[in-house]
Amino acid sequence: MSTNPSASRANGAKLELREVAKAIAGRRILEPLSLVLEPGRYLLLGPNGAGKSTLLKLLAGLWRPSSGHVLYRGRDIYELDGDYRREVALLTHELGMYEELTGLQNLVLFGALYGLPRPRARAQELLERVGLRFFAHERVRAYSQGMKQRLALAKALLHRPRVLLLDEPFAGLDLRGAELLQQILEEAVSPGSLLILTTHDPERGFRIAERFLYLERGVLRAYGDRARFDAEGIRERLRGIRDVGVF
Amino acid sequence: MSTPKAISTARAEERTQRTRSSGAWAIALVALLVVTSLYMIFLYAPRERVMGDVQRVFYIHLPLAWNGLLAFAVTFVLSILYLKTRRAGFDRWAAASAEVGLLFTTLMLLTGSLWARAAWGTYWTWEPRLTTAFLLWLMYAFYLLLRRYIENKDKMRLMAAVYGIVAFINVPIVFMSIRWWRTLHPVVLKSSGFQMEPEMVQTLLVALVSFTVFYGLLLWERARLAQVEERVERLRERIREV
Amino acid sequence: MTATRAATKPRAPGLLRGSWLVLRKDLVYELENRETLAVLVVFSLAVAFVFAFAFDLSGAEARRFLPGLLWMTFLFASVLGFSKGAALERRGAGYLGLLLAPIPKEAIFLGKAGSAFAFLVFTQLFVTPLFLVFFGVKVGSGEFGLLALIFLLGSVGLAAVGTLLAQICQVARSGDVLLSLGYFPLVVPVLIAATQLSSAVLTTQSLGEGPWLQLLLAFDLIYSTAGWLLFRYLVEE
Amino acid sequence: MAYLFAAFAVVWLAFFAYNAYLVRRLAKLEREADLLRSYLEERGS
Repeated sequence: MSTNPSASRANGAKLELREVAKAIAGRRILEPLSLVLEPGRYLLLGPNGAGKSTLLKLLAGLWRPSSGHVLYRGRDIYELDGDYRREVALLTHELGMYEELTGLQNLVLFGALYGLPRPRARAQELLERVGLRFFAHERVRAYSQGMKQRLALAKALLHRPRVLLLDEPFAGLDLRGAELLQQILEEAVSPGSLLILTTHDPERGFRIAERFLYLERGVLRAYGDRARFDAEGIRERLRGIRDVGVF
Repeated sequence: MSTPKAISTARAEERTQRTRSSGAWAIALVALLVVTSLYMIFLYAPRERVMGDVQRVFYIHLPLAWNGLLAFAVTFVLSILYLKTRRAGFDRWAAASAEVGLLFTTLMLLTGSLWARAAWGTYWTWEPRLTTAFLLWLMYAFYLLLRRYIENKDKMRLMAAVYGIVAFINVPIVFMSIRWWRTLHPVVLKSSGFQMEPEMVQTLLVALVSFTVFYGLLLWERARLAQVEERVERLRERIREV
Repeated sequence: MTATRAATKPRAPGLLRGSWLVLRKDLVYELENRETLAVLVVFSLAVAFVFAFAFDLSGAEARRFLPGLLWMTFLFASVLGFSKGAALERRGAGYLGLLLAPIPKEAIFLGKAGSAFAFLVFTQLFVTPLFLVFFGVKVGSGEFGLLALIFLLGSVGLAAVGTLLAQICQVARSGDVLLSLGYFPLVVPVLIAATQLSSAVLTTQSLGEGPWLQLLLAFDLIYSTAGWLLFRYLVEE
Repeated sequence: MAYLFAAFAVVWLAFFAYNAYLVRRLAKLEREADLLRSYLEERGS
């Protein structure tokens, strides 16, 4: 009834945070945050320990907020449960797959878990796309870091998610890998879907994203478009911190 | 400048005073109960005809057993409440109750064993109640051990709550299975075959009440200790952040 | 119409399909790597060897002691199986993938318990004939059927408790040690009921008297339900 | 009679020891809490 394409914008992947806060073992990682994320592409920036990964895990429904709610199209994601999780993908530095299985086996397994009608064909298609076709039958344990990263990306795209959350997708990728990632994201992100990625490299990030969110110590300090980013001088604030950072 | 500090010192003093005065009340109550129950156990209750004076161990043994079980039941209920509400207070009291319950169970095993030596001539027998108590002891020792071995406090509370529930569910199953196991074998020893006279029942009731009060006091103290522990932890955390 | 919609948004797997996928994953994994099975086989052989030396049994005596020895072996082997199963999810953070997938959390419990059950049954299939041969005990086909029933019922209870407890212990330091500490007191009823039933079968060719079968069934039911209801708290962050 | 005496002694000693342990730890922690608090207040002012 509401699946016709012209309404896709209005019916897009909209996420809403209502006073969402997270504390882990008594430590406050994210202060209460209210925010509406319309369909589009966002860059999540901030120094190490600002709460970026935590925010992504909360949005993915992997971590439960200590207080507040995350709404997807106006409904609590914990109420939607599986119906939400099959719309979302999260890419983190953890593989989230089985190292002793082959790349193909992993993708077929997760394809089935996401209820794809023909998981094998889809898995092969994606392996081809991320350039792992010749490594499909090799165990993931033997993959290099960059290959694991690409496999994780393939897994994230398997079920054509409408909410795509990427935590440091460029880390560990070489130049070619980064270009490929950028290309794939261009195609994968359909209108009406929502993409959020964190990175330490705003230049590269802005080639994909059009808006940004800036977190510091669990508080959203600034958000807006590219012009706003330049005006706020966030690049300078990040640069000072980046040098001490891990990357 | 110095006002906040003065206020906080005053508050601390007030707190210690309140603790001290309620502590004095508690000590008076405990003393009263101890004296009364000792009087009743040793002088008021008549000498048991078959077993003799050793039977008097029963007046502390049974309350210990009863309160051990009560303590674990409290842990069970609080664990469920913790899972429902995620309030750290429930978890704190659940853990406190398990620790006090473990102490009671330990003492129950010791007194039971001494009684067994006097009455049956052996320190240990695989009698259903003793065996159940022994398994109970193992389970709750594990509960406390588990809490120390998980770093992440939130995780630790969740895991402990689930185990607190699972362990208590197991109590009736273990008891029934061991009872059936033993009764299907030839019965060698028969316990508690003596007649209860009215004075004995009264003594037992007083002892039961006294031990339940002790349980409550120890529980309260233990939970308070845990609360202060957490407070110190938080303060340290704040200092680290500064 | 419906076809195109089904193609664009596939239905997420339900409880049964989800559990089956998790279970099948463990089986495929095992076929590829044969980690757990290898451990179980070597362990059982070593235990059989030790028992044969420690208890020099034969004839009626062997019949009397065999159930206890068998169940002790199953118990220890199952602990190995559970910690292997938990370790498999830890490496590469496979759990993360399962938690993100749109399957019910209960399906993860059922799947993991199912695979633990499968490994237990395999161990029993391997160990029982071995012990029968080593201790020179002959079993008729009627007895065999009854033993199989007991073993299956016992394994359900062990798998449910073990899966729950392995999940609890895997977030702890030295979780494997803790697992065995917490596991044995909990499964005492299974141990008692199953050995009683097995002895009855070996000595009287029947399930004997006493409420043991009911106890085993009740245990299975209670712990499957408990695992079902509590597991989602264990995987939550 | 000796067993009776032993049983009572064990129980009361254990209660007493546990209680003493709790009280001592509580006092120590309260002192530490006050110390940390005053340190924080000095830093804050």
